[in-house]
Amino acid sequence: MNLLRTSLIAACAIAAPLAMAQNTGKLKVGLMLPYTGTYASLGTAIENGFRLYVTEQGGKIGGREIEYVKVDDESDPSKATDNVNKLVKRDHVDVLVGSVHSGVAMAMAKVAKDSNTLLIVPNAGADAVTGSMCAPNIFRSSFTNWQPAFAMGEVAAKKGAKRAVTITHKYAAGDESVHGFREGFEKGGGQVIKDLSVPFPSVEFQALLTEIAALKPDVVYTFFAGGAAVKFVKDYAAAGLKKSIPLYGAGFLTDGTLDAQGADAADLLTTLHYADSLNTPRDNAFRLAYAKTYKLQPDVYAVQGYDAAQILSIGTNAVKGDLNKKAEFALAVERAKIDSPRGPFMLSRSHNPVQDIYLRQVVGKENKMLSVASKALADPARGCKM
Amino acid sequence: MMTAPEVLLRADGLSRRWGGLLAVDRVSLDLQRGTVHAVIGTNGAGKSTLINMLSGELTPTGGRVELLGQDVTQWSQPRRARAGLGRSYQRNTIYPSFTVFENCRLAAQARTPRPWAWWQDARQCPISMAAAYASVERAGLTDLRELAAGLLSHGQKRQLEIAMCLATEPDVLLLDEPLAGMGAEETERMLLLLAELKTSHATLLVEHDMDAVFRIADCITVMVNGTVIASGTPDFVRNSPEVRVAYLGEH
Amino acid sequence: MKRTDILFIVLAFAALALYPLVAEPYGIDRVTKIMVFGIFALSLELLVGSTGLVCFGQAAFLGIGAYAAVLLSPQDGPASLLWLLPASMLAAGAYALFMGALSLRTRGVYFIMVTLAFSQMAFYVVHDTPLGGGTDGIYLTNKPMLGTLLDLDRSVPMYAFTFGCLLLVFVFLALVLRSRFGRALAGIRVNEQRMRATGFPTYPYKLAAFMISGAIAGLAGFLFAVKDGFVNPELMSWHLSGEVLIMIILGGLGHLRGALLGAFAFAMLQEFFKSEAIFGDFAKHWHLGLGLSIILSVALLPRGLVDVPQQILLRLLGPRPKPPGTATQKSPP
Amino acid sequence: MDVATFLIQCLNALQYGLLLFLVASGLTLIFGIMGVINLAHGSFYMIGAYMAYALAPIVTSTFGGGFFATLLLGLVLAVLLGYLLEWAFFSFLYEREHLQQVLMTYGLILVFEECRSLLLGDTVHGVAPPDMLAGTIALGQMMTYPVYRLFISGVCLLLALGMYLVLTRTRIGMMIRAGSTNREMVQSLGIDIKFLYRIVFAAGVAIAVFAGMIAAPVSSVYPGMGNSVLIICFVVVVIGGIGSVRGALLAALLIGVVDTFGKVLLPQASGVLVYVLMALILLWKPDGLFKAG
Repeated sequence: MNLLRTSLIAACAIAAPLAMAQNTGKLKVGLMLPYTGTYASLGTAIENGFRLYVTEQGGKIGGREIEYVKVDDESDPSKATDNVNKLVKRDHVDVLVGSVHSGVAMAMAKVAKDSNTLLIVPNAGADAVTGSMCAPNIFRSSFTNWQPAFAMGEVAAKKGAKRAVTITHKYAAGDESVHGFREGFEKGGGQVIKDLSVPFPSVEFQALLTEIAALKPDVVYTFFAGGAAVKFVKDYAAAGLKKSIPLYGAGFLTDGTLDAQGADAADLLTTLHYADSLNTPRDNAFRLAYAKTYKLQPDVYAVQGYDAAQILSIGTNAVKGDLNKKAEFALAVERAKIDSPRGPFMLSRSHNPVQDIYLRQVVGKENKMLSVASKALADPARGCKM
Repeated sequence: MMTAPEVLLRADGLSRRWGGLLAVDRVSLDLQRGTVHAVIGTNGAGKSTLINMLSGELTPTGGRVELLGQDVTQWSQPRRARAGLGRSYQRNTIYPSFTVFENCRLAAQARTPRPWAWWQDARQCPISMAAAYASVERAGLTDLRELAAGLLSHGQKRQLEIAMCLATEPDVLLLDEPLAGMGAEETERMLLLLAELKTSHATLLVEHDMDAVFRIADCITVMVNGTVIASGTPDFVRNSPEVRVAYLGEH
Repeated sequence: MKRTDILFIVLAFAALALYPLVAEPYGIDRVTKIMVFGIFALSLELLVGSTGLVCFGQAAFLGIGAYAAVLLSPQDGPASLLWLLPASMLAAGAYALFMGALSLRTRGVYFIMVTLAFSQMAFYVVHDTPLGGGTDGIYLTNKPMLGTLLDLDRSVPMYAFTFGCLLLVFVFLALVLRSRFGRALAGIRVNEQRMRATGFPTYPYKLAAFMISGAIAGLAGFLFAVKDGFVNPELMSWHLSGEVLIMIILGGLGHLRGALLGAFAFAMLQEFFKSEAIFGDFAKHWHLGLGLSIILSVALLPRGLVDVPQQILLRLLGPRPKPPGTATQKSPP
Repeated sequence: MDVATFLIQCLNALQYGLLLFLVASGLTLIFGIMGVINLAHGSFYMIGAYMAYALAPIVTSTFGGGFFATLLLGLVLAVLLGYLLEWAFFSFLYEREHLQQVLMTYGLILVFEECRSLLLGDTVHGVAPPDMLAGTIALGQMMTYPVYRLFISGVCLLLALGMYLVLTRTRIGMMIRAGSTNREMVQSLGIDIKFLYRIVFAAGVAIAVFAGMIAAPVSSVYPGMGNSVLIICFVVVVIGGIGSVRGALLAALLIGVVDTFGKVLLPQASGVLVYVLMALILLWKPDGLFKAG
C-alpha cells in the first residue's frame, strides 16, 4: 500500500504542471441547485440567469470557456455534503454555485471553506453564510434574510404602525427574517407584540389568522415562499383580514407566485432587492434578453443567478483566468461595482451585496417598484471575522 | 383412585367473562401425574377459553390456577411454561420455515435461554440439542429431522406440535385437539404416543374424537355453555343422564 | 448459509477493503458514505428482517447518534474517539430503549406508526428548538481523535475506520443471529404466540433487539457526523426512515447481505440515473428512472436483490425441482 | 381568548378536521381494507389537485366549462387510473410479503412526481373556486369565512356518510369488509376477490383524486404537495382504527382540534403535538379508537 501511495504521490507531482495548464483550459462551474421537489423552478431560474450572462460574454469568462457540471441537491441538507463533494472531488470544479435551501448552503459553505473552493451562493439567505461562516472564497449574489426584513421594519414604522404581529414557518430562514423585521420596526418606534409560527411544512393557517384577528395589530409581517406563500395570501384575503390589517412581507411572498395568487395578492406591499418595473436601461436589456432566450419572464432568482455569473466574471477577469489566485479574485470582487439588473451594488467585506431594497406593490401580475425602502443596505454580518 | 395423588395443575373456580357473555363459569379441575384428563363439549362450550386460561394466554376474571402447588394465576404464559406447563395448539403453530429439528431445538432452548451469550452458536448449545434430539425421536420424526416443517403432512405437523411441547420437558401437557384432521393410522400412532407420555406427565386433553377420548382418558369433564355438567371416570360420564341429554344425545 | 453466499460476502468485503487502492478521492468519500448507510441498513435489518418488527423511525437513532457526536464534542479541541463513539451509541440506544419500551405494546401497522411518531418527536425537538442549531444544522468543528493514530479528517483513514465498523457490525450481527438470542428473535418473527407458549418472555427479547438496533444506527449516525462534519434535522426525517426501509426491502429481507446489497444498489441507482454523462439534460428527471427500476425490481425479484443469482440460474437452466431440505432457512445472514 | 374567538377557533378545528378526513378517506379503503401500505396515496391526492388545475381549461373549451364538469371528468379518469394501476402493479403482489407493496408504492411516488414535473412543470398554481361558491360570510367584526370552505366541510360529511353506508349497508360493502378479514371465505362464496380488490383500489384512488380536486382551490397546487399530506393521512387512519370510517372521521376531528388549539396555545410544540396525540392514543388503545369490524 505504501508503495502504491508513493507512486500515486509521484504521479500527482508529475501531473501538477498539467493542472496548472488547466487554468487556460475550460472553466468548470459546478451548479448545485434543486432540480426536483418544491424548489425545482427556482433552481431552473437561477441556472437560466447564470447561463444568460455567460452566453452574453460569448460563452467565455476570463478567457476560458465555461463547462457546466450539474448536481440536483434535492433541497436535502443531509445529502448536501455528498453532493458538493461530488463536484469538488470528482469533477474538480473551479467554482461552486448554489444553492436555494439554507441548510444545503450551510453544508456547501463548510466544504468550500475546507477545500478552499470558490463558492457563490445565488439565493440561500442564511445569515451565517456571510456571517459566522464568512470566508475569502465565499460570495453571495442574493441577500441575507435580514436585509429585506429590516427594510420592511423601517417602512412599517414610518407608515405609523405601532403594533405588529409576525408570522412565518418555524425554521431558521423565517426566524432570521422576523428578527430583521423586529430590528427595523423597533428602531422606528414600533413594537412586535407577537411572533406566530406554523410548523414546517404545514400550510394550515386558519387558527393563526383567527389569532391575528383577535390581536388586532396595526400590521402583519410575514415570510413565506412558494406554495405556502400562495396559500397564505389567499387565506389571508379569504379571512377578510386584508381589508383591515395591512399585510407586509419579504418579497418572496409575491415572487413567482402572482399567477397562482390572483386578485388576492393585489396591492400587497413587499420589500426585496428586485422589482418588476425598475425601468432602468440595464434591467430592460436583461429582461428582454431573458425573455427572448427562455420564452419566460425573469424573476428575482434569475437575476441572482445572472449576478452570480457576473461576480465570477469580475474575479476571473482580474486574475486572468487563474482561479488559484483566491486573494486577488476576492480583492477584485470586493472593489467592483456589479452592474446588476437590480441596480448596481457592491459586496460588503463579508461578501454579501450592499444593495438597495425596494418597496414594491403588487399591481396586476407585477411587483411594481414604489420607492427605495432602504438605500445601500448592508447586512450587519454578525459573527464574521474577516 | 390411589391415596394422595400428585396433583400437578389445579383449577379452582375459573371464570371468564367477555362483556355480558360468561364463556367459562366457575370450572374446577385437577390434573394428576400419570393420568389423562379429557375435557369434552360442543363447539363454544368454553374449552379453548379454559385451556387458554390454564396456559396463561388469558387472564381469568375469577378463580385461581395452581401449578405444582404454587398459585400461578397472575403469572404470564412464558413464566408458566418455564415452570413446567407445555401446550399444543388446535391449529398448527409451528415455525414452518425452520427445520423439524430446529422447531424442537428452539422450543428446548426456552429452558436454557442464555440470550446474553451472543457469540455462541445456538447449535452448540448441548442442553437444547440433546432435548431436541430426544423429543424428535420420541415423536417419531427422526427421519424427517432436516426437512422444513412447513413441508410436513398434516399428521406429521401434529406430531411435531407434541414434539415441540415435549422438548421443553414439561410436567403438565395441555393438548388442544391433537387428533384434529388426522387419518385413522395417524390417530392410532398419536394415541400410542399419548399413552406413552401419560405415565410421566399430567395431561389435559381437549378432543372431539369421542372414541379416542373414552379409550385413553382416565377422567372426563363435560362442559356445556361454559359450565361443567359432569366430571368423573369414563364410565360415570357415559352413564350420566345429563351428559346423554346435553351432549351425547345431540351427537 | 450456503457456501456460495459466504464466498460472496468474503469477496464483497475484500473488494471494499481493496477499493481505496484504486479509487479516486471522491470514490473513497462516496463509498465511505454508502458504508455508513450499510451500517444503518444493517441496524434496521436486525429489526425488520430478523425480528419482524417494522420500524419506521430508524432515522431518529441515526440522528441522535449524529447529534450526540456533535453536541458532546468539546468546543476547544478534539474529543477522544474512545468515549465519544460509545457515548453516541449509548444515546441512540437509550432513545431506542425508551421508544421500544412503549411502542412494543402495539403490533403490526400500529407499531409502524408509533415508531414513526416517536421519531417525529425527536425530529421536531432538533428542528424547532435551538438545541442543535435549528433547521440550518450544526457543524462538528473538531473531529474526534484516537491519539495520533487515526486522523478522521482525511479520507482514507475515515474510509478504513468506517470499513472496520461495518465489518465489525456485520460479524457481530451474523454471530448474534446464529446465537440462542438470534434464534429466539427468528422464532418471534415467525410465530410469537408459540414462542410465548414455549416459555420465552418475548417482550424483553424484542426490546433488547430494539436497543441493539438503535445503538448500531447511532454508530452510523456518529460516522455520518464525523465524515460530513455537518448535521441537520433532515437526518431524523421520516424520508430517511423510509429510504433505509426501501434499501433493505430492495436488497432482500431476512439476509444481512441483503441490507448491504440494498444500500449499495440504492446509491448506485441514484448515481446512475443522475449521471449527466449518460442521460444528458434528462438527468434532472432522475426520479423517473429510479422509480421505474424499483418497480421493475418488485415485479421481477420477489425476494430482493439477494435472489438475483438464483433468478439468473432459473432463467438459464429452467425451473428445477427442489431437492428436499433446500427450503430450509437455517441461519439468516 | 374571548368567547367569540374561541368559537371561531372551534369552527377552524372542525373545518380542518373535515379537510383532513377528506384527504385521508381514500386511504381508509386501500390501506384500511385492503391492507396495502400505500405510500403513493399522497401522489393520488397531488394528481387530483393538478387535474383540477390542468383539466379546467380543457373542460371550459370543449364543454363550456364548469367546476363540476371538471370534477366529474377527473373522477372518471381517476377510476380508470386506479383500475389500471391495480391491474398492472398490484394484482400480483397480494400473495407476497407486505413490504413488497411498500417498495412498489415508493417507486410509484417517484414516477408520478416526475411525470408531473415533465408534463406540467414545477411552478405553483392557484385554482379558482366555482363562482357560486366564491363568496364569503361575515364572522365577528373583523373576519370573514369563505363559502367554499363550508362547501368542503359539507362534501366531507357527505363523503363520510356515503362511505359508511356503502361499507355497512350494501352487499358490495359487506363483501369488501368480509374480504378484508378473510380472503378464502369470500372466495369460497364464489365472489371474484380479484375483481373486488380492483374495485376497492379504483375507488380508493378515485376518492384521493377527488379530495385533491376539491381541496385544490384552498390548498393551491404545487410540487411536493403529495408528500406533505402523506404522513398525516396515515396518522388519521391509524388513530381511527384501520378500516373504520367513523374512526377516521373522529381521528381527523381530534387532530383538527389538537392542531388548531396547539398552534395558538402551545406554539413551541405545535409541530409535534399530532404525533404525541397518536402515540398516546395507541398506547392507550393499541388498535386505534375503533377496531374495524
